[in-house]
This record gives sequence, C-alpha cells and structure tokens, in this order.
Amino acid sequence: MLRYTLTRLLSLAVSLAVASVVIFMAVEILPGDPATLMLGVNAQEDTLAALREQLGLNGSLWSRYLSWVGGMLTGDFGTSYTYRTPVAEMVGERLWISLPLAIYALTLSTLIAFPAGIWAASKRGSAADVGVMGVTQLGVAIPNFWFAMLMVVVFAINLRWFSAGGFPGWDKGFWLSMKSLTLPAIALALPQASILARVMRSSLLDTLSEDFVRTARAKGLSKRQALWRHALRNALIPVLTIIGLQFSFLLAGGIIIENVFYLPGLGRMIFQAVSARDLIVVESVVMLLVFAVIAVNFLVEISYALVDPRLRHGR
Amino acid sequence: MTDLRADHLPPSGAPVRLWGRALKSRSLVLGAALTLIFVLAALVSFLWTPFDVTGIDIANKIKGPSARNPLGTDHFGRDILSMIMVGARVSIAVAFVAVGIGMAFGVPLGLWAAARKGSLLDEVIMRGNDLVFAFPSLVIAILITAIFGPSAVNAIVAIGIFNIPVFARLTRSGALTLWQKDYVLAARVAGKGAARISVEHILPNVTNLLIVQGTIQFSLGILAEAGLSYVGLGAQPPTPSWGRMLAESQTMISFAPHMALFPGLAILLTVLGLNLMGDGLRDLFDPKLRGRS
Amino acid sequence: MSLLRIEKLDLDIGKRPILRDVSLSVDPGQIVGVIGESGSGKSMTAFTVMQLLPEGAVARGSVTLDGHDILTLSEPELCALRGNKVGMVFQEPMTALNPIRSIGDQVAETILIHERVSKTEALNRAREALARVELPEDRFPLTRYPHELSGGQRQRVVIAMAIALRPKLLIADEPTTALDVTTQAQILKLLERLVREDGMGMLMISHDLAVVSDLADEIVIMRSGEVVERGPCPVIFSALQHPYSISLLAASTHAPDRSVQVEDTPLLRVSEVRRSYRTPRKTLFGKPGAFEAVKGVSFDLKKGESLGLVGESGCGKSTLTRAILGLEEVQGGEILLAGEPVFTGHSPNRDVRRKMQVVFQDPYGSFNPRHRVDRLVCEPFHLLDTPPTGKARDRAIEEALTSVGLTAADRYKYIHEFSGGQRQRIAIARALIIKPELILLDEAVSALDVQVRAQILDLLADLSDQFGLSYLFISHDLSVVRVITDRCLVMKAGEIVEQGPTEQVFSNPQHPYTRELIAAAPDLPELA
Amino acid sequence: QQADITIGQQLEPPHLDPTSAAAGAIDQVVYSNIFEGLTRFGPDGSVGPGLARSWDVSEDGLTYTFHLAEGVKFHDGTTMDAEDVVFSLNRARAEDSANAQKALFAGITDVVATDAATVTVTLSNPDGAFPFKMAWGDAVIVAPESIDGIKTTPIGTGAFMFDNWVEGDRIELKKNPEYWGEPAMLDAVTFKFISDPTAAFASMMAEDVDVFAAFPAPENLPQFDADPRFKVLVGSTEGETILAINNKQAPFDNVKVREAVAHAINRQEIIDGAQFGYGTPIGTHFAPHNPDYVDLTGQSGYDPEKAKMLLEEAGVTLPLKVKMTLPPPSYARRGGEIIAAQLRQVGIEAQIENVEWAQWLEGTFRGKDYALTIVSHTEPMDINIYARPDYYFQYDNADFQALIAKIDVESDPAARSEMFKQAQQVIADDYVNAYLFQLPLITVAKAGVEGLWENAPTQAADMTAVHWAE
Ligand SMILES: Nc1ncnc2c1ncn2[C@@H]1O[C@H](COP(=O)(O)OP(=O)(O)OP(=O)(O)O)[C@@H](O)[C@H]1O
Ligand SMILES: Nc1ncnc2c1ncn2[C@@H]1O[C@H](COP(=O)(O)OP(=O)(O)OP(=O)(O)O)[C@@H](O)[C@H]1O
Ligand SMILES: [Mg+2]
Ligand SMILES: [Mg+2]
Ligand code: NI
Repeated sequence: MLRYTLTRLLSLAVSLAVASVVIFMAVEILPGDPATLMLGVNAQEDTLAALREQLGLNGSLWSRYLSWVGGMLTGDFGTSYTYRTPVAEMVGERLWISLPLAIYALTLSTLIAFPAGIWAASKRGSAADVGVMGVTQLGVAIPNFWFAMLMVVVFAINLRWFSAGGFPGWDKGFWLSMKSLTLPAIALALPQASILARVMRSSLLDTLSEDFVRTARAKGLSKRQALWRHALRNALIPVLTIIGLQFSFLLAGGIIIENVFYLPGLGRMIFQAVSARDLIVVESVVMLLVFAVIAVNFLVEISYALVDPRLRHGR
Repeated sequence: MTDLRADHLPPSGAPVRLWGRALKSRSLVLGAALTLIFVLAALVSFLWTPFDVTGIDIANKIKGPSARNPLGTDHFGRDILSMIMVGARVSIAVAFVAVGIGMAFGVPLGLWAAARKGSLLDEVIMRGNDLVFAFPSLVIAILITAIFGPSAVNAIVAIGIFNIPVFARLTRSGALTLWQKDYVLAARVAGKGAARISVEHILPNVTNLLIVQGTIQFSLGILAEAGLSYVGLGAQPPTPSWGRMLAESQTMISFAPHMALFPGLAILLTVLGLNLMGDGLRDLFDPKLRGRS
Repeated sequence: MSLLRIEKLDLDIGKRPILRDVSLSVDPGQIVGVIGESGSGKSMTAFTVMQLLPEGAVARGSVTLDGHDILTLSEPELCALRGNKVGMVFQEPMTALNPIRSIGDQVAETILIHERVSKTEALNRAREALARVELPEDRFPLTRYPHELSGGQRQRVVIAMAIALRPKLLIADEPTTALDVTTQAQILKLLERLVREDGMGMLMISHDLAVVSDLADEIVIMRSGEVVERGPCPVIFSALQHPYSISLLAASTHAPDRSVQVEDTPLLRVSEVRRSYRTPRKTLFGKPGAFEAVKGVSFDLKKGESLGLVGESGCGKSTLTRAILGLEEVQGGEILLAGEPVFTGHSPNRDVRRKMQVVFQDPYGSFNPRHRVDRLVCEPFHLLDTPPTGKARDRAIEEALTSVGLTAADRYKYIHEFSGGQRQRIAIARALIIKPELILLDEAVSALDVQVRAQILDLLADLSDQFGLSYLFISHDLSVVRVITDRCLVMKAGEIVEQGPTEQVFSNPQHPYTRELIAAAPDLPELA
Repeated sequence: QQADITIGQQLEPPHLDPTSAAAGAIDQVVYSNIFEGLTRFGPDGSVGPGLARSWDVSEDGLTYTFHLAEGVKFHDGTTMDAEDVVFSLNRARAEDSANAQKALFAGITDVVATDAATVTVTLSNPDGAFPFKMAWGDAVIVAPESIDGIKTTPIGTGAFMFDNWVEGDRIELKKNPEYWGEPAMLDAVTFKFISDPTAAFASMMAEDVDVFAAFPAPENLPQFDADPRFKVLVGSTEGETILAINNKQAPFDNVKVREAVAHAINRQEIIDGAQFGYGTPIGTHFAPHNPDYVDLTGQSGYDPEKAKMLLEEAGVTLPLKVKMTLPPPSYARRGGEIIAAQLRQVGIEAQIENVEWAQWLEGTFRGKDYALTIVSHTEPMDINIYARPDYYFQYDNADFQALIAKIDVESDPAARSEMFKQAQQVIADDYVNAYLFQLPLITVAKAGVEGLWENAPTQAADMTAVHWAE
C-alpha cells in the first residue's frame, strides 16, 4: 500500500511540474496587454510603461516562471493585476461557492444515479429498466445550459420559486445560499446523474454476471442480497472513477452554468480573468484546478485500494 | 481443459447477418435515423435552404412558426429552419474533424504504447494522456480561442485535443488484450514485427471499439461545440451555429421561445441519435454486452 | 427414497431446447457422475437443481430434492434450500469467490444466511469448515483474501462454503477441470472423504471419463441434452449400449499408430537455457527483482522424433516454447536448430525460424477473426525471402488444407465458420505451409473434446509419418503424452527433473515428482 | 419605507480607484457616491459645483481659483482641505501617474493651496473646458492618508461610504451620516454585477434587483414596459456609436470608398435590428442632445445604388474583402452582423472577427490591424480625437487639427459653439467614419424608485438623490 501510494505520488509530482510549464507557456503567448486593458483607450505610453513595471511584466520569461512556481510552492499565488488583491484570497472566496456547488451537484447526481442505476440493473429488461435508460439517454443528450435556461424561465421567472441567479453569501444564511445553488446544481447534476446511472447499471450488470455472484446465490442468498452484499461493492470501481472525473469537471466545468446563473465561482473567475488578461490569475487558477484534478484522481485511486484488497498489497 | 466455446466474439466477417441484426436493433435504427436526418439536412443545405441564412430581413424579425417559416424567424428576421440546416453542417463538421484528430493521434499512440507495454515510452504516453485529462477542457478551450481567436477551426482543435487521450487509452487497452491473443503470437512466430502486427492484427480488431467510441465522442463533440459557441468561442457569424443561436435567443426566450426551442432540440436530437447509435453498435459488435449500457 | 430425483426433465432457453427427457437420481451417500462432451447440458442439469438458470429458461418435468418438488417452490423457499440442503462447487475457482471479501467472511455468510447465529459463532463454524477442507487456521487465517490463495486452495474455500451446513446433496460442476493433475487428485480425494463422512449425496459433473470413473458409484452419460446411458460404475463400462458412449470410451483410450523412423541426428539442441523475467520493484527505489522461469534446461530432440514435455501449470513450459521459437531472448544457454542458433546477436534468426512452427492451445484465439482462411494459413510465408505468389501460393494453400483433412474450398471461409477441431486442423495447416522440420505443440489438444482430440492425434501421427516431422509435444495431460510421444521430459519449477523414453518414464518413474504426477493422473478402469 | 436599494450593472469594477484605470464600472459605483471632484456633472450633462462651491477665472484664462466647501470630512474622519486637492491633482499629472485620462491634466502647470479652503490652478494655455475636465471621475479628490488602500477600501468625501465587496458578486455602500452637503436619502446601496444579459432580465423579473443601470438587452424592454411593477427610463449617453474605418488602409484611404460605405448603411435597420428601436441616428461624431449638435444624417442617407456607383468610380474591384473586428457589446456584435449583410449588398464582404476587449485594444486600437470596427465612444465631448492622426482611425487632416487647437483656447461660448458645428461638418464631409446612432441609456427600475439619472453625461450611477416613492 505504501509503495503504491509513493509511486502514485511521484508521478503526481512529475505531472504537476509538466502542467506548470504548459500552463505558463500557454498564458505567455496570450495576445493582449493587461496594462492597456486597464488604462483604456486614452492612456499615454509612459503611463502604460509605469504600470507594466508595477505589475512585474518586464522580467525575463525564465525568472517570471521561477518566481511564479516558487511563489506557489510557498503558498503565494501572486497578486491579481486587475483586482490588486492576492490571488489566493480571491480563489479562497470563489472556492466557497464552486466547492459547495460541486459537492451539491455531485451529491444530487449520486443520490439520483445510484438508486436509478441499481433499480434498472436489478430489473434488467423490464419496462422500468427501459424507462430509466430512456430518461438517462435524454439526460446525457440535453445541453445543460439549455436546460438551465429553461429552468430559469419556469422556476425563476414564471413560478418565482427560486431567484434567477446570484449568490447571497453564506453569511446571509445557509438555507438561503443553498437555495440559490439549487437550480445550478440541478442543471449540473442532470447530465452527470444520467452518465453515472448508466455506468452504475452497466457495471452492476457486469458484476452480477460474475461467477462469484452465482456462488453467492448457491449459498442461498436471494437476488437482492447477492446484489447488495456482493455485486455492489465490486461494481463500485468504475463508478468511483466516474465520480472522480465528474467532481473535477464540476469544479471548473461549471463555467457556462455559472454564467447562466451569474454565480461568482471559480470557472467564471477564469473566464473573466482571461478576457481581462489577468494573467497571474489565469495561471494560478488553472494550475490549481489541474492540481485538484490530479489530487482527486489520486484519492480515487487510493480509494480503489480501500474497496479492493488486491490493490492494497502492491501490484 | 476449459470450455472455450461459450460466447465467443461474433465473427465480424458476416456482413449479411450483421445487417440483419442491425435492422432489428431498435436503438440502432432510431439513432441512425435521427443522425441521418441531420446529416441529410447538412448535406442538403449545401445545395438549397428555404432562405438565405446570411440575408437579414429586419422587417420580419421574431416571427413564430408559420407556413413561410416553419420554425419561425430570429431577431434578424432570418429563417430558423435554414439556420438549423446550415448549423448542422458546422456542428457535424466540427465534431467529425475533432473525432478525426482524436483518432489520428490517439490510435497510433495507443497502438504504440500497447506494443511497448511496460516500457518507458508506454509510461510517457499514458502519463501524457492523464495530464491532458487533468486539464479542465473548457478552460483550455477558452485559452486556445483567446490566443488564436474564436473560430470553428480553433473549436475543432480544442475539442480534438481532448479526444486524443480518449482514443489512446481505448486503443491501448483494447490492443493489450489483443496482444495476449494466440494469433498475435502466431504472427510473431511468422516473423512479423510489432508495427506490422499492430496494423495487420491489432488495428482491425479494435475498429469496432473505435467506431463505438467514435460515435460517442462525436456526440460529445457536438455538445462541446454547442457549449463553446454558446460562450462565443465557436464558429463566427455570419455562419450559423446551434450554440450561438441558443446564446442569441437567450434574452428573448421569455417572449420568443421558438428561437431557443428549435436549436436546443436540434442539439438534443442529434446527440440522442448518436448516442443511441453508439449503444446499438456496441450491442451489435459485442452481443455479450447487450443491454449493458 | 432417493435424495434427488430428476424425472423427464425438459429445459428450454428462449425457444431453444437445451435438455430433453433427462432422468437421473442420487441416493444419500451415493456419488453420481455425469459426463458428456462440452455443451451436452451437464451444467444446465445442475443449475436446474439449484434453480439458478439463466433468464428465459423454462423447465418441465419433475425435480424432487429431499421431498421438495423444486420446480414448484417459490424463490424464498428455494433460497432456504440452497446452501442449506444442497451445496454447489463450480468449475472456475479463480472467479468463484468474491475478490474483495475475506474467505472467513464468505464461508461464514453461508451460515449467517440460514441460521440465526451471531457473527462470532458463524466465524467459529467457518473456521471449522475450512479446517475440514484442510485449510487450517494457523496457516490460512480467516482474514485472507482470495487473491492470496492458489487455485486449489480457492477451490477448497468454495467447497467449505458448500459443505459448511452439511447439506444433503453436493453438486460439483467440473470442480477440478481448471486445476493441475496433482491438485485435482487432492481435491477429488477431499470431496470423496467429505461425502463419505457426512453421508452426502453428490452429483459430480465432468467431461473426463477417467476422473468420474475413479469416484462415482453410478455414471450418467449425456449428449446434446439427453441421457444416453446410465448405470452403476464400473460395471457400465463393460456393458455400454449406446454407440456414442462406446465411441467416447474408445476415444478416451485412443492411441494413434505411429511408424516414423527416428534418425539419430539431433534436430533441436537446447543446452543450459535460462530465462528470467523481471519482477516489479519491491521498494520504490529498489532494484527490480528477477524470477527464473526456466533454470538451465538441456535436452535434444532428434529428427523425426516426437518429444513430450509434461509438467504442472506455471512450470515454464510455454516460456521454454517461446525461447525455442526465438520470440524472446534467453538469459543463458544456447538453442540450436539443425546446428544453427535461433538467435544471432540480439535478433532472431530467420533461416532457423523457417524450420519450425507452432500450434497453440486455444483454437478460438489462434486466428484473427477478420481474415479468411487462406490469408491465415499463409501467414508464415512472411518468413520466406521469396514467398510464393499467384498460382504457387494457391497450390500451397490447397495442399496444406487437404493434408489436414479440409477441402480446398474452405480457404474462402472465415474462421468462425469452423468448429474447434476444424480450427485446430487449420492451425496445423498454417504450421505445415512452409514445410517446417519441427512443430511445437503447446497444449494443442487440451481444449478439445475427447473424440475430436483423438482425431487430431491421428492426424498428427499421420503427418509425421508423411512428412517426417518432429514434434515437441507440450501438455499437462499425461495420458495424451503417453500415446503420442517417443520420448518424454518431465519439468518442474523450471527444471527438467526426468527424461527418457516415454514408456520407461511412465512405467518406471525415477524422480519422486514424476511418480507423484503419474499417481495423481486419473485412470480408466482396466477393461476386460 | 424601504431605505436600501440594489442596483444591477453588467460590469464589475476591477478595483475602486477611479484615478488609475479607465474602467467605466469604477465610476459607475464610486462617482459622486463615494468620491467627489472639484466640479461635478449634473444629470443633464451641465457642469456644476462639487467640492469647489465656486471658482474664479483670471482675465487671461490661465488661472483658476477654486473655493472649497468648508467642514468636509473624508469617510475616515480626516478633513478635506486644499492640501488634498493639491495632492490629488499633482498625483494625477505626475510623471509616473497611472491616470488613464492624463490628458485632462496636461494643461496644468501649477497647483497651489492658497489657504485651507482655496486652491489656485495655473494653466499653460487658456482652457474654457477646465471646469468640465475637473468634473471627470478621473479627477476626484483623494487623500494622501488613505491612498494606499484606495483600490479595495476607497475613502472619499461622498454621501455614501464603502462598506463591503464580495468579489465577483456585489459591492455594498452605506450612508455617510456626516456628509457635508444634502444627505443621501437611502441608508444602503448594493451594486450587483450581472454580466449576462439573460441573467439581467431574469434578475429584474425575479425582483432580485431594484434597478438595472444600462440594461443590456433592449429586446426585453417591451416586457418591462407592459409590466406595472417596472418602469423603463430611456435617456441619452455620450456614446456615439460608429462604424470606424481605418483611413490609412486601402481602399479606405479614398474618401469615395468611405462615402460609399456610409451610403451602404441603413441606420434605421441597425437601430431596429441591433437595438430593437432604441437609439438616435447620428450623422457626425457629436451627441444629439448637445445644443451645438448639427443633424447631418441626410448627408449620408441610405442609398445603396449611390454606394455602388461610388465604389465603381473609385475603381474598387468587387467583391472587396475586408476585416471587421467586433468587440463584445451586443450593439457591436449584432450591429456588425447587420452591417456585414448591408455591405454585402454593395459588394463589400466584411469578414467578422469577434474579439474580446483585450484583443480589440491591442489589435484594433493600438495595432490598427483592421479595416472596419464598431464601437461606442462614450467620453463626453470627444470630437477632438479626430485631431489625433495616430488615433486608431488614422484620420489626418491639418485643417481639422488647427480647428480643434483653436477651440481649445477659445473661451467665448458663442465662438466655441460655432467652431464645434464647423468641426462636425468637416468630419462628416470627409466621411471619416460611418456614424450610426447615439447609444441610449436604458434604465429599468421598480416603479417606486425615484431620483435616478435618466441620462448619462458620464458613466455614473449617482445615488444621492434616489429614494423610494411614498
Ligand atoms: N445462458 C445461456 N443462454 C442460452 N443458452 C445457454 C446458456 N448457457 C448455456 N447454454 C446452452 O445450453 C447448452 C448446454 O450447456 P451446458 O453449460 O449445460 O453444457 P456443459 O455440458 O456443461 O458443457 P461444458 O462441458 O462445456 O461445461 C449449450 O448448448 C449451451 O450453448
Ligand atoms: N511475462 C512474464 N513476466 C513475468 N513472469 C512470467 C511471464 N510469463 C510467465 N511468467 C512466469 O513464468 C512461469 C512459467 O510460465 P509458463 O507460462 O512458461 O508456464 P507453463 O508451464 O506454460 O504453464 P501453463 O501450463 O499454465 O501454460 C510462471 O510462474 C509465470 O508466472
Ligand atoms: Mg459446464
Ligand atoms: Mg503454457
Ligand atoms: Ni463620445
């Protein structure tokens, strides 16, 4: 287990190093000068030069890369060009929306997908199965921003059950905040739940046809018991992978949904930072997201080992 | 002595039976029909559309469905049916080429990694794939279009890049099982090299997998293109695109819902069609998995 | 009254008839052996008793177990029966256990399902059951996971689960097919002991006459869903009625005629060959370990000779084959074919490779399903500098196909249009097409039904007569090696422990391991 | 009685220092709410007294003496006096100043605090527009004590004080109880940032916000109009929306080609299609609500036949392919599509390239790599940009430059007015750009909100007089 963990950790570090170079280079070649953007059309050349100097845009590539990476290693993610506040602080604030939203959506999708997938698998071939699978087909095919738009029209504008978007802030009350995250979470969760339900079902069907399930049945377990006690945990590995992928997707991938519901989340922050050429924010946040994805994958792999004893003893 | 007869992969070389079974598969037929409708619409649009999609006719703006415009007109008075037809062209082309890119790079990489399983090369290829997967795709798409400007071509590149690891992994895992097969050993006994074996024996036998995954990536490509166009990073005006039609209709959804409804349905149905087709194809190629997914 | 009575059982899956008019019975303490070729419905009969049939299966007739009419019972009643009154052991021990739960847990589950006892109590009884199947707790703690056990040990766990509640009937569906001969012998002995101790009835399914005849009190022979012959053992063997059973018995003991002249010149010379695999590092930065699969093997194979190589699974047979074929470099020693090394420098020697071909075990996996027979058969032409083309190629294909008993027209077919036996013929045709001097047969007949196996053995004998071929015949099945080889090598853990003329090795084994092997091999009763 | 209000606006300010960035969103929040200048814009665009209650101009027009209001305190409790004014103006015009409108201060040669309540500013040339310049958001008075934190916690003298900023979402202001002048009528103001037009509509409809300033989706206005819960205020801005032409790029260096473009464009169709009817057609670069405005739209009326003829006369080979870059606002994106379709009718193929502001500034504005582009010039009284040959449309006319130079030093209103009219005519005759429409200011508000600015002489959401109806 330790060896397994260490090997994974090492490749994690290498991946992060490569990712940092790729991100830095990509952001470097972004056309558009942050200083010009900040000072607008009437700015004078000397004013621009002064600002560039202030922003530290004049150093060599190499030294800027090193100071960026060095900063990140010590927890200093730099200072936003436009907001003039530490990136770490900004990220922290945004994370308080993106993270709960991702968790909320993931919880919803899991809560929908597990029962649906298990039900469909246990009733394989029945009308229920066909029905659930049909709905998930639709769920996978529906563009989530379109679905979000429709939901806003129905639930916010017509029925006025929810606000059309925005985020009041956790200090305004937990339930109020959760309520404002509900429509976005549903919009995000719908396709994810559909995918997850399908994976759950097919993975469960795979394990249900394994020999050991037959063995369990021969011991006198009923179909349900065999499913719950033997098939389910074995079926979990591909499902875990998908959940891991989905979580990292939700963390950054809500950009469009965040835009529809004007939530000040991480995704929208990147989107805005790119158009404002707030390079340091782009770099640091993308790096952070990559780190999150890699770390989540790492955790998922470790959790495989928890599910599956074969992995615990080194491969 | 084991029983090897049970459930062996059905032979791929039985075209007649394959067609017969294909026609019996409900999801395959439905999916193919839906897909075909949109492919046809795209093809027809090259020759004919009810109206000129670049022709702006402000006097006729935002009209609901009518005999003249079966799906209504948009805020510039353009015919929505015509735009959806031409939009299909863009969606399909972007997704198609993106899948092509994914396959063109992913498949050889996967084959190569599998042929050198366990080597440093394999490790590098697979870790590289993981890395690409680790990048948030939409963010990268935004960066790419911010660097090179928004356009259909850049959308293709952005989507295509993320298809590469998908195909590389699939090919590699498919190829790895095939490398265990005795017929590969037989080919090695016949003195064939890894490259030759990969092309002659491995590749043809992973094509089924690739076709199935290809349809799925195709549908994901259409969704991705719609998403990118929706945030303005896809095909540029005056070329119509489904995602941009949705974006443009968004502020008008409350009084002109037809403007959002039809492009949304177009995306939904095309993606649905492709997914159904993918499922159907998987069942067709691999009856063991029938009804699994 | 009998424990299990199956009467006039018909079984359809979907619209397809699987079983027709099957009747048999098992008394307490009796062992009934069911044999038949693959697909004859043996397993389906067993599953009918358990009512674990695939979806869409419809059974008619009557199945009475200990007074219950199985076919009329409800699912909960069946659950109460399974594992309690009747236990079952399956063919594939590697997959029959849940990989993520400990063995103690899995055995205890049988008890917990049927009896209201505490977890500790159940575990205590599981410990007992495991001890009965010779997995004592001091060596095999309950917390072990299946992947930490060998195949034979896993099969013991499955048996422990089946007998934990001392059921009245035990169904064993080919319980030893996936195991080595020595392990097979142990498992069979264990099963017999348990049956006798508990006075259980046992339904023992096998495709191997010899396995069943050693054990069973009564034998049932099945063919395509029907019982063709039934009778007490071993009396039945001398009084077989049905032509199928007669041919089955004949095939099991068939020895092909061979009349080849063995020349004295060695064709293949293997000397001191070593082959090691790298094993993963133990620690992150440690050196990778090495595992020697072949440890200094030496032998000669003479021109025209058929040399056998026997040994248990994992002893290095296939590794050695690959080394001889020049597919992998060896770490030591030398392999010479007709005086030339198979490896020159670091690349295989094409001139030498041309002289040998190989036939593999799996007739289904040996061919690329997308190619036609002609293309498949021609593949070794790749080894030739100037492969025949056009007419010459056609002629070569035809010749190869006809010499293995197929027709020239078969060249246009795809591989899926052939049966297992025919496929193995095509594999031989493929080997023959470049007229090699040596053919390596790696378990070439292991996957075939006895009757087909007999035909292929005949064909091989025929071909060696005809073309003066030499064979290296690799198998774990002693009876096959015995009838087809002139000389024989016995391999254990990467080493040759004994070699000599086949008859001599079999009748007068020197090495203890050889003796053990031979003793473990099940025998058909000597027939009058 | 409700005493707080939530205002929606599209853009979030990057920071809150109006004196070191061009972002209009900063002024939108802070102008006259938090920060005040010597002078200030009134709702009608007139310049009135701000912190300077009055000022005198010397005979030669070179010296301005500002008399400051007494008893003014910054929000942190420090007093605002002449020294702060000196500091603010010197800071803005300093060598390393990051002021985006440094040109406003270019004429200043000296600033002196005569006493605590009097400031004397000396100019290098007479400048009749100096009080006007001092009304800009870029010229507000800041204190040296609080200058370091100005970007995140702005300290001004206004009727509201900064309270809280949730980045990406909202900024909250609260009433300044110690305000020196007429106190604010509201206790708290929240600016909420909603960039997406759909979301803007939805948030208004769901009553998440009370007012939406510069409502971005004119297509939704009929719905608000029809809904008794809301009212729609349509005012004017200083934004001349133009199809800018690169005057140095062939064939647009030929005035005939530019004239052809002007005639190829149907303004009404653009206003209807892109703005859903909201917008006043213009024929030159001047705000129609200005008394000096000359209506020259007839000179460049829609006449595609004439356009074709002019193109032929100019010897342009058709179809002519040119690049049209479009920045993000919907007037540009939508207008661009319509203009492209109109130009196509006369044989000009405008290839649309949608760009972000950053790219527009770098490529189009600074790099001048474009043929056509659409943008709204929202600075007040900015016809003088035509006197800058290096400006992105690269119009270089010595006569015009001389005219503007004369306006700059003229302080007689009548003469100035005459010269402004003349200037409008010159650029219209030269067809420098194609003039489309004056950008309207559309404010959607709850029916009970009163005291909002209807027009936008500068980017501001002056909340000092806003209140809820009884
Ligand atoms: N799940 C299933 N669905 C449909 N047909 C099946 C299924 N399982 C087995 N069969 C068919 O039932 C018949 C009998 O199969 P069964 O497994 O009983 O054979 P067997 O005698 O046990 O053979 P083997 O020695 O290979 O195990 C075969 O023709 C097989 O094809
Ligand atoms: N690629 C490999 N890497 C590491 N170890 C291997 C590899 N191939 C085989 N081995 C090991 O070498 C030993 C010999 O394997 P080999 O396949 O030659 O056995 P075999 O005698 O052919 O067995 P079987 O009868 O099961 O085919 C086994 O212990 C196996 O685990
Ligand atoms: Mg069987
Ligand atoms: Mg082997
Ligand atoms: Ni202006």
